[in-house]
Amino acid sequence: MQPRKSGGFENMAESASRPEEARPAETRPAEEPGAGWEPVIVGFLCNWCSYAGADSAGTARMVHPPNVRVIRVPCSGRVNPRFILRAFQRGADGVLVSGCHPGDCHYSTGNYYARRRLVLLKRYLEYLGIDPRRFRTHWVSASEGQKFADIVREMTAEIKALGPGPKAKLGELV
Amino acid sequence: MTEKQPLRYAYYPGCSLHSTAREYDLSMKVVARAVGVELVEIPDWNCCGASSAHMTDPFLGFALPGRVLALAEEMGLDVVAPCAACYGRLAAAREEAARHPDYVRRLEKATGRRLSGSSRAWNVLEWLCQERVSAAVREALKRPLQGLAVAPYYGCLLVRPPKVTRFDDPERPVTMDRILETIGAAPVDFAFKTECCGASLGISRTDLVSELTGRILAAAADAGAEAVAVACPLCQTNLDSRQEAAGLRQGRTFDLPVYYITQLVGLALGASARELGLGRHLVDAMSLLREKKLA
Amino acid sequence: MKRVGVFLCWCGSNIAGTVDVGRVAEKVRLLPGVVYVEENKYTCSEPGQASIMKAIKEHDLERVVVASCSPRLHEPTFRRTLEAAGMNPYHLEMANIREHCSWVHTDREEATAKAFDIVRMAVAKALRNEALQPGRISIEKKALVLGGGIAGIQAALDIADAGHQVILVEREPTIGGRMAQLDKTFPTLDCSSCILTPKMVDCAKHPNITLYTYSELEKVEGYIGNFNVTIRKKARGVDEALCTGCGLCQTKCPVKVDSEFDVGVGKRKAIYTPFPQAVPNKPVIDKENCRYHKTGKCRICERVCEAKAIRFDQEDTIIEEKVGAIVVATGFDLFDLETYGEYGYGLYPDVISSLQFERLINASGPTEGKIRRPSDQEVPRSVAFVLCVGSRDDQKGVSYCSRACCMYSVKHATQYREKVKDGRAFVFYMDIRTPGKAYEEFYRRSSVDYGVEYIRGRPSKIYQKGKKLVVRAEDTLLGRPVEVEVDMVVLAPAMVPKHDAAKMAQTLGVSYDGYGFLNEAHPKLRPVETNTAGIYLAGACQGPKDIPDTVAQAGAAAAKVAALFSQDELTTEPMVARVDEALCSGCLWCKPVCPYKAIEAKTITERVAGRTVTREVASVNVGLCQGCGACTVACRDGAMNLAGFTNDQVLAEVDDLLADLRPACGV
Amino acid sequence: MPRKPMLDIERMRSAEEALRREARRLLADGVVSVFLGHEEGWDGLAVPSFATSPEDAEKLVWNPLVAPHLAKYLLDRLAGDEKVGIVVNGCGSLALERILKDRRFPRERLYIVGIPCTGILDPARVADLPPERRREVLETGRAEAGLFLDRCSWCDVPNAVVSDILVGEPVAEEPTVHEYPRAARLEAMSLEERFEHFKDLYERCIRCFACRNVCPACSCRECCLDQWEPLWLGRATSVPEQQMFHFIRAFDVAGRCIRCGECERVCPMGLPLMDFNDKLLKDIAELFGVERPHVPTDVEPLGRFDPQDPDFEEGAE
Repeated sequence: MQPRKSGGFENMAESASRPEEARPAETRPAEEPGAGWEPVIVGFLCNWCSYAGADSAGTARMVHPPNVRVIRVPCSGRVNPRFILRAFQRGADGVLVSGCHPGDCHYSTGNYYARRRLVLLKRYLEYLGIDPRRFRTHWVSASEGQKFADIVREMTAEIKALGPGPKAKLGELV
Repeated sequence: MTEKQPLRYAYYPGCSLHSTAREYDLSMKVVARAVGVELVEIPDWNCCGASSAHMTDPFLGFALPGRVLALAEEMGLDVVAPCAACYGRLAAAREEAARHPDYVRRLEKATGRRLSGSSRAWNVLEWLCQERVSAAVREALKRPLQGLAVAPYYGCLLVRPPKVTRFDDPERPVTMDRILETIGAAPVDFAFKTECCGASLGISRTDLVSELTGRILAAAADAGAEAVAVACPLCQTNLDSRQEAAGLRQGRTFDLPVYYITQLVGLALGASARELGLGRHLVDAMSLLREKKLA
Repeated sequence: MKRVGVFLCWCGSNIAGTVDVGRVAEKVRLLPGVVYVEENKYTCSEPGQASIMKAIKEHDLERVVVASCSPRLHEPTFRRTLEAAGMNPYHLEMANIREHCSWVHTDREEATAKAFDIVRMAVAKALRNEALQPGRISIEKKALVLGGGIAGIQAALDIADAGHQVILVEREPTIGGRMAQLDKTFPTLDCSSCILTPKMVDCAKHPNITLYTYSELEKVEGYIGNFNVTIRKKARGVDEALCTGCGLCQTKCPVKVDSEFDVGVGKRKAIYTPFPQAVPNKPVIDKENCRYHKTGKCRICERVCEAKAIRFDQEDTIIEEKVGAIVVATGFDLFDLETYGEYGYGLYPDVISSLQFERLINASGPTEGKIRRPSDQEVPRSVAFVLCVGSRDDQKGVSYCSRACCMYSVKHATQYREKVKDGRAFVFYMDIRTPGKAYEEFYRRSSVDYGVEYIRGRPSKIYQKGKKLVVRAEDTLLGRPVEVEVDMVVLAPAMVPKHDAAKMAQTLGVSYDGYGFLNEAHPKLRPVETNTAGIYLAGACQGPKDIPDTVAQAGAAAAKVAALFSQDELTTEPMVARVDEALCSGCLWCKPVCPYKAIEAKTITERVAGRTVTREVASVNVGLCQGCGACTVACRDGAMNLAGFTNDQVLAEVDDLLADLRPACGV
Repeated sequence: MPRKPMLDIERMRSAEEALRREARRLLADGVVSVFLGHEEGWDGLAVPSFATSPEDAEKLVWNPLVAPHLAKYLLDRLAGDEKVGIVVNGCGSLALERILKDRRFPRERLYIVGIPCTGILDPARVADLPPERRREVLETGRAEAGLFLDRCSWCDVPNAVVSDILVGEPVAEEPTVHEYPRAARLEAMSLEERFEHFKDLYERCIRCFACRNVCPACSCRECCLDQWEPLWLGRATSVPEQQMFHFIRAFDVAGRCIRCGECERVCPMGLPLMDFNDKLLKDIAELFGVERPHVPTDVEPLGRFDPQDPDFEEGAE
């Protein structure tokens, strides 16, 4: 496993073509995974239930780990399996897809199609050698802030134990 | 699925057919021979576990019949289990194997035998109703049981639980009625076809058993039956041996011979009373037949 | 690259208390495309919004990112701000750094790092968003009501009274539905037909209502405001314009068959009106049983008809109508009682259903209201009423409670005791549920004043013993088995969806639950709407209901239709799917996954190498599309895209978030 | 169990005769303007042939090596409105059905000649035989099971599922319990072993696109793999991009793959590409109760749902 580079912000800043401003004072030395390494989890949340569920967690101040980065989609049915593999390919350590409970879809049936695709995908990623614990799919309703917070907590802990995601093993893109 | 031909079945007599239900065993073999079916007794078969095993330990309750099924799989044959309790346990084991892969692994570890689900259990009624068997019965029919009014009594285990047996309607079964029609007898529809006969209380609460058997016999007699047909050794023993006690409780006298369905089929196929063990009954099984000129 | 302005909100201390907004601003400034960054104490406040407008002008901003609270809260607010500044409102992206960040994290470093990531994803998305325009669609101010039971009648009358045209379609030869079969209604014991038939007549006479009975919906196309519906008006065999409804044909017809209206306990003729108060009071010829249709001989009805209205060769007619809204009021069916072999329905003639009992006690029913049991026409000296046959039974029936059976069985037991003074009425129940105005009182009265005997327990078996029926159950209050001998048993079947409810739902493009009941858009807040805009629900097609609830819902559906018709035009959401026709291969695998049937094939013509070629591509009806995006995933070559959530945008969010790997706290 | 594949040289010879007769008639009568079949190519291989005159029909062959499916060549004939003739056996008809159900060619522009089939050899495996043995196999038809195409081992469609005319006696169809040994073998490995297995595959792939080009389920006007905006697939042949390549290829045909294995047969690197598809076929069968996932249907398995489908919450997985 390769240790992850830190100070990535620095790299990004260099590409932003304003090098003179691009040196944050607090760059850190490279760290070994496990020592302060924090997983990045990409969360695709449907607008009507799960995104709102994450909002409810916020409104109720249910503290949870800061590792999930949310991408809002209208419906879990909008989540193309390619997006999920893309996230892993680009370095996500985990991916979460969450939508309305079956039967509650804002678009009536979108999550049923999503469920077929995601159940298949979940098995397939495992088949390709990606640890199934890195890809989680859940139903979270707008009122289930607690459930959302619990999922994030659980998933973060689990992935922390697993270490960096598939990119570490697959290598760089170019 | 591989077609099994000629018609061969693994035969699982269970304990009853080697003891109290000898005549069931005899008549079963007579019928099989007459319709050209080969019954191969499963070598080294063991107890099905009914009903004490599954009350004690769910795995044991699965493993005993599971081993029997595994033996049948090794023979590459489906199993005919004439005893309703044996049949129920075998069917349940196959169902459980599908739901609990860990049971299958444990069974394999304990017995060294694999269970894949390729063999299934047939009860006698299903077995007799198959296209090929019932056609053979029709063809070999020598002595239609004309004028014999028989109440088909299914008991509790053959049709229940429906999710496991997947056989006939659990409340209003008709398979035995059809078989009786095939052999020329007159099936009598009555409301107590699947009532409990009380067999499991046969030792502890004989008073209740007499009450329960009495209701069944009364319903059959009131519906015009002259005899009862069964496909379960426990039902037979109960209904046959308790008619006097049941009569006392109901305030009437019963005189209903209780035949195994295979005895009636055998009779219709021309077998002798002796071959069918008709002399082994407690309620005289012969007078009625003689009266009807059937034996 | 587009010029992006980023507005970071402190939300007082709500955000700034946990996130170092200043540091986020510093980093955001370095992102590609970002030309302006500003912090505000409250971006949503008037000065905050004014500041956005000012910055748009001064810095020539082309895209705006507001990093503040959830877009579910203030996206509409800031879209209006952009619009006010002369910018397309869909050039806005929001970064939710409050609900998803400052409110749920405690570590300032971590929260700041995450906030930056959230903003940078929003910037990546904003760089790729496009100007979108909402559409406008016209509204045809005419409603279609499906089903002429009490729900459909009430909805039709209410819409018509609001001044709009209504088409009422009923499958049976008459309107009236289930309520017409009932004798009295609980808890007031009003005569059912006395309160229903006037409404039926009103329907027929209302200048705004067009009635199509003996007709079925064939096809629905289009969308809210603009549905094209096709209705099949089945051949009645009778010219409705000429028929006077004298009824002579029915008297003379030689064929007698079981009456559907009397649920098998009475007879009707082959030419018939289901009941004397039918609306319209014009008979139909039942071709399956009509002697002329079967043998080619008879024609008695034709001979006796003075109006010369009989038309044996009449054919179905197809009617096409354009409507702006649809109210579905197709009602329910009853559970198949033969599923319970142990109850002997269908085997013992004196085991009947509640609806059959309803016909037996109805003064205009086959026994003229005298309770006689079917086997020997004797008056039963004792009757058992069995509740929950099918309801609340996971094993054999349905899991839900059918809501009306307790009350109508209480009513039946009471009515029986009224008519047979020395008779005994037993009710076998699991629970008696009386959640309605004056319901509990009615139930109490049945027991105290009418002596109805209640036994708590679901029967396990019913069997015949001589001329009696024996009901066996466990009395769960006494904890003891009971056997009750009665003369007749009445089973209360579960209310289940119409047998063809699923097909109807598919025709309409509305969703239905696992049972087949049509789904409301929201169980609490949108109980009469469906997920398909412009289609509303009334009555038991949505779930079991009694009459008061049905009428209330029908009124509500009518009010929704009236509110829709109060506008001349509708604006549509612009964040919908669209097709890149050059890319589209026309496979149309997007079509089956669309919940709104918004995708159709369209033929296009193009010039290829000097030749004119026609081919099919997918096309999205923006009036129907709700923007779920399911089609985009079914589309392999990316020809189908979703405005506001394009493939490009989502990929950019992923890519930019993970563009470089760093510890989350490494800002 | 499925019927064992076998060669019936006599049957094939008479089918070949009938095929030529039929093609000649169709071309001579002007029913079709071109007839898609096979002709003998280099070293005895059967290669696609496009007969445009009655004389051309004489070149057509039907022999143990007619492995290539022809349906995808229809895409070259999309322009115009003339009719096209095509010959298919059972599996070939599945490829054709795929193109038809994907609405990539109009049925009414086709004249389909179906040939019942008892098995086709894998040309590569035959090529590896010593010359005498090879001649013997092709002349007598005595071929061991290992020489046949993989798809023959589970074939349950010996007769064309779609055709206008069937030449030769139909072959008895036998129900098959479908098994997926390729996926099962990999499933039995550990996560790491599987990862390494596929990583090795990614590393050896030269991304020539032969697998995509031959696939009857890959028929888009413009493949997403070729698009620049959005850039679904980076152009570098790095391991993560190769993974994306094969993932997109396999998952895009999930529910539509006809299990023909042509991708694998044409792979110049000899990669076990059906390892990708076998799993999806298996899971679609298992998860959604699709008994014959390789047979094209009017609505593909991922284009429909059942409210009772397996769920990922509450213990389905």
